[in-house]
Amino acid sequence: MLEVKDLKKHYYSGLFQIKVNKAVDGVSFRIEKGKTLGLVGKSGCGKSTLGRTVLRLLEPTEGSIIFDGKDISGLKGHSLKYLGTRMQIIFQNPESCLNPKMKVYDIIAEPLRLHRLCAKDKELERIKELIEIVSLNEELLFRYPKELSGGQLQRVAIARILSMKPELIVADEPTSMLDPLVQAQILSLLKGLQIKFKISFLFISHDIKVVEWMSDEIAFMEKGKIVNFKTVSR
Amino acid sequence: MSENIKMTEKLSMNEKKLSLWRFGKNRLALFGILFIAILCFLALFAPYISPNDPFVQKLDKRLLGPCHEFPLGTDEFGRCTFSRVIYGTRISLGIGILVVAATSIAGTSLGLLSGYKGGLFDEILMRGVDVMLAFPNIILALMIAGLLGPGFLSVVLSLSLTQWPVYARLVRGQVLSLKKRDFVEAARALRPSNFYIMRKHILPNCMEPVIVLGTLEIAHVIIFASALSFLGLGIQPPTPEWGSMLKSGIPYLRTYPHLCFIPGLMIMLTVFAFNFAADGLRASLGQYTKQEVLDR
Amino acid sequence: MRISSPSTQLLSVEKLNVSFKTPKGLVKANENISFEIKEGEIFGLIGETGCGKTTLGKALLRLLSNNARTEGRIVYRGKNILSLSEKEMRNLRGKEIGIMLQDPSICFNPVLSVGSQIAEIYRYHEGMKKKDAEKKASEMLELVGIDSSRKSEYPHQFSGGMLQRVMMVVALALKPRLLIADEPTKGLDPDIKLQILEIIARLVRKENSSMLLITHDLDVSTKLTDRTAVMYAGEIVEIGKTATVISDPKHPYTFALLHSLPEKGLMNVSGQSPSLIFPPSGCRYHPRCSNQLVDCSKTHPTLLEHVDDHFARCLFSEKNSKNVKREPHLIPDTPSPGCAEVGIRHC
Amino acid sequence: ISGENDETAKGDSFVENSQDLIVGISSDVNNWYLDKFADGDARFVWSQVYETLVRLDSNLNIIPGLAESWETPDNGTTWIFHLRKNVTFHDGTPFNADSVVFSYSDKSYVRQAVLKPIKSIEALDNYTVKFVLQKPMPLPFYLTHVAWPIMGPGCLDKAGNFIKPVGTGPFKFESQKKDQEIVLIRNDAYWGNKSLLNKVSFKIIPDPSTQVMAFENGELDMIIKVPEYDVKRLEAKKSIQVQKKLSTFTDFLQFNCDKTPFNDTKVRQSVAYAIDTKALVNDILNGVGKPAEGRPYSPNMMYSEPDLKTYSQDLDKSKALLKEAGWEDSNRDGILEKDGSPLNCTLLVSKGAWAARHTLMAQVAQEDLRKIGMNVEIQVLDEGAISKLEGMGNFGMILRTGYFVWGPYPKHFFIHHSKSPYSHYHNETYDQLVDAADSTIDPQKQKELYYALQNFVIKEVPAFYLVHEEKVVATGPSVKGFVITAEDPWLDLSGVYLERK
Amino acid sequence: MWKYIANRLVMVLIVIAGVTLVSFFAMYLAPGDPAELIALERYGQDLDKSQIESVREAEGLDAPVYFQYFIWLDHLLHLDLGRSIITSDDVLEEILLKLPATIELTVAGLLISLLIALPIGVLSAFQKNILLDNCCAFFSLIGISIPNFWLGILLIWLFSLTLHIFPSYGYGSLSHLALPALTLGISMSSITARLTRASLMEVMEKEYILAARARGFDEYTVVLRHALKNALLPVVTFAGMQLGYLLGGAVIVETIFSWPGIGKLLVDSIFARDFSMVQGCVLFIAVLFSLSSLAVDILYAVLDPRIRYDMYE
Ligand SMILES: Nc1ncnc2c1ncn2[C@@H]1O[C@H](COP(=O)(O)OP(=O)(O)OP(=O)(O)O)[C@@H](O)[C@H]1O
Ligand SMILES: Nc1ncnc2c1ncn2[C@@H]1O[C@H](COP(=O)(O)OP(=O)(O)OP(=O)(O)O)[C@@H](O)[C@H]1O
Ligand SMILES: [Mg+2]
Ligand SMILES: [Mg+2]
Repeated sequence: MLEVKDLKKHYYSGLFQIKVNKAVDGVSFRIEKGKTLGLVGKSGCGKSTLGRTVLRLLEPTEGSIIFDGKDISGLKGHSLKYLGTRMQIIFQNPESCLNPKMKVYDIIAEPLRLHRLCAKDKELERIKELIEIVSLNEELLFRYPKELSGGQLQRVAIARILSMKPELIVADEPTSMLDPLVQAQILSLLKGLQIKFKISFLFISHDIKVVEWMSDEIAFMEKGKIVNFKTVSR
Repeated sequence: MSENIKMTEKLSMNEKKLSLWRFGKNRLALFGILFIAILCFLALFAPYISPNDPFVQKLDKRLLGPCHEFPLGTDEFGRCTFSRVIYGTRISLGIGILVVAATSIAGTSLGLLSGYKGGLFDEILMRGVDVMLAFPNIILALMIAGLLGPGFLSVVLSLSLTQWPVYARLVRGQVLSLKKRDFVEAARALRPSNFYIMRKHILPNCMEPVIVLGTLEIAHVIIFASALSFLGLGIQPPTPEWGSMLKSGIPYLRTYPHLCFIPGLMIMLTVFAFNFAADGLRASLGQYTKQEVLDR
Repeated sequence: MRISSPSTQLLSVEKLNVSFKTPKGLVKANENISFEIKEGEIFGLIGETGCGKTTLGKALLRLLSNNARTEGRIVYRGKNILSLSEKEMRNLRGKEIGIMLQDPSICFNPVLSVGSQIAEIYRYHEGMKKKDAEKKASEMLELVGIDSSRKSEYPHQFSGGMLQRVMMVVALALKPRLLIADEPTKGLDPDIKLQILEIIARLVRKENSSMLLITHDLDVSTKLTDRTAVMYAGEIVEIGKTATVISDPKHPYTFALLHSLPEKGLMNVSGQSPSLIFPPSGCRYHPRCSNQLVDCSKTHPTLLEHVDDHFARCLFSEKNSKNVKREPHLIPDTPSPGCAEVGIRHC
Repeated sequence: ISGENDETAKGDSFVENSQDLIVGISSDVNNWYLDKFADGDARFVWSQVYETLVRLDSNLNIIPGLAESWETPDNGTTWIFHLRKNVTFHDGTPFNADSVVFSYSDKSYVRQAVLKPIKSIEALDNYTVKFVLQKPMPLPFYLTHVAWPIMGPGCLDKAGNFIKPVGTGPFKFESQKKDQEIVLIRNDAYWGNKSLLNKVSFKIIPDPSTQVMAFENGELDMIIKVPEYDVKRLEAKKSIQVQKKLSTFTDFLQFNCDKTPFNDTKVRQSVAYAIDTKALVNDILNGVGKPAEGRPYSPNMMYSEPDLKTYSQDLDKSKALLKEAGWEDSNRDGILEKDGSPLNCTLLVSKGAWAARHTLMAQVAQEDLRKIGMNVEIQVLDEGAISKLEGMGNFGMILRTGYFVWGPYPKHFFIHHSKSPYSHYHNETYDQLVDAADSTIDPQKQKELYYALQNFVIKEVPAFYLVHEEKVVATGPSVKGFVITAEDPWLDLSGVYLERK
Repeated sequence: MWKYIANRLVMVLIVIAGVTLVSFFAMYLAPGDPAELIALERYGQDLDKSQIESVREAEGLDAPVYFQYFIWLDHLLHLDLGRSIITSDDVLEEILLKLPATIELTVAGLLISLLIALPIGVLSAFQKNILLDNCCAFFSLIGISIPNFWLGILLIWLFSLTLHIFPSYGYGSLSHLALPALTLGISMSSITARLTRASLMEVMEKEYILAARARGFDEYTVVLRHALKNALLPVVTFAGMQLGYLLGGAVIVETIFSWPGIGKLLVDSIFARDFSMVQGCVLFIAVLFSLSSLAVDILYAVLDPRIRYDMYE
């Protein structure tokens, strides 16, 4: 499904753009369809950067990203657009990952409208369907994100992504800001979705126990490089 | 039980309503809004409200005190001060709104682009902003108005040319911090056009400070414009403008101080109202420190 | 459980109510909180975000913001903290009760060097000379494993973990009888986390002080504390010896909390944290509870002793366990007309 | 106490009083040398330091100055001046014929701008100077002007650079703080009646109303230009003395006759009918001044025709004239149009304090002209800025006062002469009339020509004359012995002394 | 910190370069041909074309605009701001002549504003007396809203015309300074007071103030040692901006009170259409302002350890 070869991402900074921060420095791995690769490492070792580069939200400095048999590392402009529906990301901080000026309904409907995934008159139906999947209450649809709790927000974020039927989801510490009870809810939701929709996950966390529970294989990262792989036996 | 329902209602009060509620609790802000409304009314219906033609001179009725015919007396040409003050709202509000509209649109778009695009464009624009802001306060406007020659257009132009950087800088700062927020990243993951992200996700989130700033700026612009007129570089007599009315009242300061006091008072109250309104807006849009909101 | 003999009791909180006035309504952050801490004891307080743990910790030292309203009694060594004068309070703070606030990165004055902020305490409270105080500060820093040469640096030059340690030094500088540690390990990498906790525990035990450890990390609580209270929606829902609370939780929330960890099977509990402005009727936990009874949504359960020294606030356990002593914890927490006699404090 | 010039009588009583007079003026002296024109209030200061060959008394009669007498052997082409003896400059050097030659050398402004017809100046002996002109001219009148006085060669250093003002006047230059203050002290070696004052300080306060405030607060002893509005109030105060006198200046609206709409005589005439100069004086100027009604110069000057047919406001006539000229209100907006373009024009007004009344007068004129359908835009500018716009021909009207006026001699007509740099009117008949009038010295002939000129201006209206200026000087309670003169940029402080309480 | 200062210095240089650019090209906003303007001044009213052309050539006005700019810049670097078109005085000399008066006025204004603002700001932030606090807030809002030209006239009316305490115009003594400095000071103090108040209130809400209290310090120590320095930091930065406010305000105040400073020179030159003088004044003021904000930034860096150390490393 996804294969990453020798991926590098360097940040340049300073007045003359000469300081280099090798956030991701030559990383290779693969993820099969419907499987989860866990990614653990210390804070600042480059996990988030890797996740975003894989999605092409950041320009890779070097290396290739092969998604569904196609190298997407060099794609530009319009041809990138189709990736939009197929690969998605969930963020760590539920409070900042939703536009505070949009109502929940519009947040979920946004991808549908942007990619014309659904006829205008079927929109409401589809959204109801989606929030049912993530077990949210319908009455929340017309609230603003500020009026929702962390767990609910994360569910909204998931519902929004599900509307595109993605094949790969990068989950960047999706539960680290949540309480244990809510974390449990979200993790089981994600697991359920994976089984139901055959979604591949790149699951990032620094909590090894969570990653162990979620993943089929775990990659350990240190200073921009993957130092070890471990298969989880069940 | 009924109390419980009321409280639940309050809970379900969404952010917008809460803002309104906070605004409503701020009496000074309400006063501000009310006064602005009155000014707008005066400006719109000046011909119907004012008892006399603000231009017509009655040389035999110069420098009168308040009387039946002239509620606030007459000026050195026997023109009705009251009518002139009322017509003055048109000019002041007009300049304020025009300049703020122009600068906020231009400044916001530039700041938005600059903050979002980054790179060389951003660098150049921000240096440009720095340069504009390196001219203190009203000095650049003074120079431009002086070069263009006096008049309504040149006041509007000179203030517009000098006030836009304030917005550009504010908006750019907002955009830079918004850009780091995950929801923008999330929107980017949908791969829409940059324009879409700016319009849909970034712009709405930086509107609140822009609105507050715009309200404050109206106050500033009104002061600046009347200062220009006061110096003789802005609106020229006989057009009734508060700043120039104030100036032409100076020779009569000893004997008819109200010729200076009334237009000055109008400027102050107007600016006052806009400042209050901005304060109220800022508080109700939650841009205060926690404590200040709780204090209210 | 019997009320402990006065000699061993350091602090007791009786029917503490804290509420915040906000534009959205009254936030009832602490309701009817009653517990006690004995001398030399490490007492844990766990609960989810926003349930009122920090509020409780600050209330003990009267450090809440102006919009807070505190009622009840907090008895520290025979004195009711809530009725002390500001001056007496100052003598208590730092010297008798130390506190480590939740986020160390914002708890230091950014324009004063770390060393001077430690030395200041000695100079102020013990009247030390500047030199001595600074020497003492260096010693203390070394004690928590920070090179004393860094004492002239400023807070922003320290990492989060180091600041936690400095916080600790500051809180323990005057050897308080009681240390309130509010989430001393939040946001730290796992290995540093343990390190810090070990240092704290060591220092506390050395001085034979007591500690109130606020956390939402069950692991930490299990490892360190003698007794634990579990808070939910501003109330204590379970309180007892840590070992018994962990091994045999009497409240479904505690149970769910324990089993929500991945290694314990990631038990899925529906619903979300309740609002503190409009808490659910009856048992606060009932909307999320898997074994709720008809009464749960109507009757507000009291905190009752189920086993020795193990109290819980749950109708279900009440019904199911045989040897519940129908004897409420400390003082019955039926709504009382007011707390006038125990000193109401309006800030 | 009487104002007699009995010096011994006053000698003692003056000892207690510091004889330091403080006078308010509105602009600084920017140059002290003859290569530039002294403008604005600078001339009040010049008139204390420098003196002219010929002088005027307070009623504009010619009297001897530094020249004791003069003659013209050939009816105006050659002029011989006999100089006063025993006069010394402030630096101690004697005043003689050479200094006259020096003062009117061809480097001087006056030679370059006004006295172009001078062929030569020569010293016949130490105290006699001969001026030879290209054509007959009444030269003594010209030499009364304060702005081209006699300067000592000591003004210059050896390299020919100006160092300090050296004149023969009753006061010597002491110090100057730019835009703040000029201090003069008494010239003890003065040839005439020595001043009773020790020191005169001129404080520069540009804003006339500020001047009045300062005067009333006692910060000034004397203000030379009292704003018309304040005259009545000051007059009512017992302690303050206000003196008024019709001066030689007349305010006028000068038209740009090179451009529409004012290239049409009918339009100019209609302006003349539209403006009510009587109301101007009586209402706006509080009765200070005299309505000119188109009369080109003040009646106290030479050859003023008593029976001149002047204008008075007549809006119907005015409108009719405009209609004749083709201006009509076709779109009913109150402003007339011709060939699709509206009747707009600019009116330049000087910001300077020289004539603060102008901004007021301009607004009244504007309102009057609006009544006949002319849209006037007022631009208040500095003198320099006005002359620039004027040079570019970029204006409709200018409100100005007193150009080319010195003494009672009506040189003023030259302003509309084609050769004048300020002229925006070109008419051969007029030019010939002016030339003829200026090159005759026969009083009878002069009179005829000047009468003709006055009638011409009334008929053709190259400019519309509004108000004859009345000069108003106010002196504070301690100032005694001051007598106002009719000539404007001239301040006569002889006989003035202070009596402070 | 050195890096920070170097960084700021580079920025200021860039800004000053920009300022010269703006000052130079602003002149093109004026209607009319500059050569013609100069020629008019030089040769009087009746010009012919050849005179204009000769001026154009002599003044280098026939060269391309950017070339002219560089020549002008070269003159600038040699501290040559040119000569006034009207009086042909040396522009820089004229400005330096007026500088002391402006500095006197602005410094007095600044002092007055701080004298009024700091106590009000501190008082209203600490006094829990709602009425007093509201009064302070209200008056500082009035202060912000009052146009300084009106304030100046009110002061003249009150102190000069009615009470006869201070003179209404002029320069020289302390009593002359009183009204202009008051006008400038009062109108600025309100902003400073507001800022001080807001800043103190914000600081007093900070967790480290709570932490200091938790250490058992008395309120005096908490406020003086922990709050005040932090709270005054933004006030210091603001002092830089204040200078701009002062300079801008000085233009108007100097005009009202006939104060012989740069501001009045600027206004007078604008009316006289003395473009080179206007250009010089504006440029001078802007550069002065930039340099003083640089100084304030450096001061800030010295005061605030977050910048003093490593922030820009
Ligand atoms: N936009 C950026 N510009 C420059 N450097 C960056 C940027 N984003 C991240 N970095 C740097 O790249 C490195 C890796 O950061 P990254 O966010 O990927 O770490 P992480 O493993 O996700 O950490 P955490 O667990 O704290 O989220 C860090 O050193 C960080 O400082
Ligand atoms: N000053 C305050 N004003 C208003 N509400 C407050 C204030 N402080 C706390 N609260 C509210 O009181 C409740 C309890 O907050 P508290 O900080 O005690 O929670 P906590 O258990 O410490 O949470 P966390 O684990 O996130 O630290 C929260 O809902 C919070 O929003
Ligand atoms: Mg990360
Ligand atoms: Mg907390």
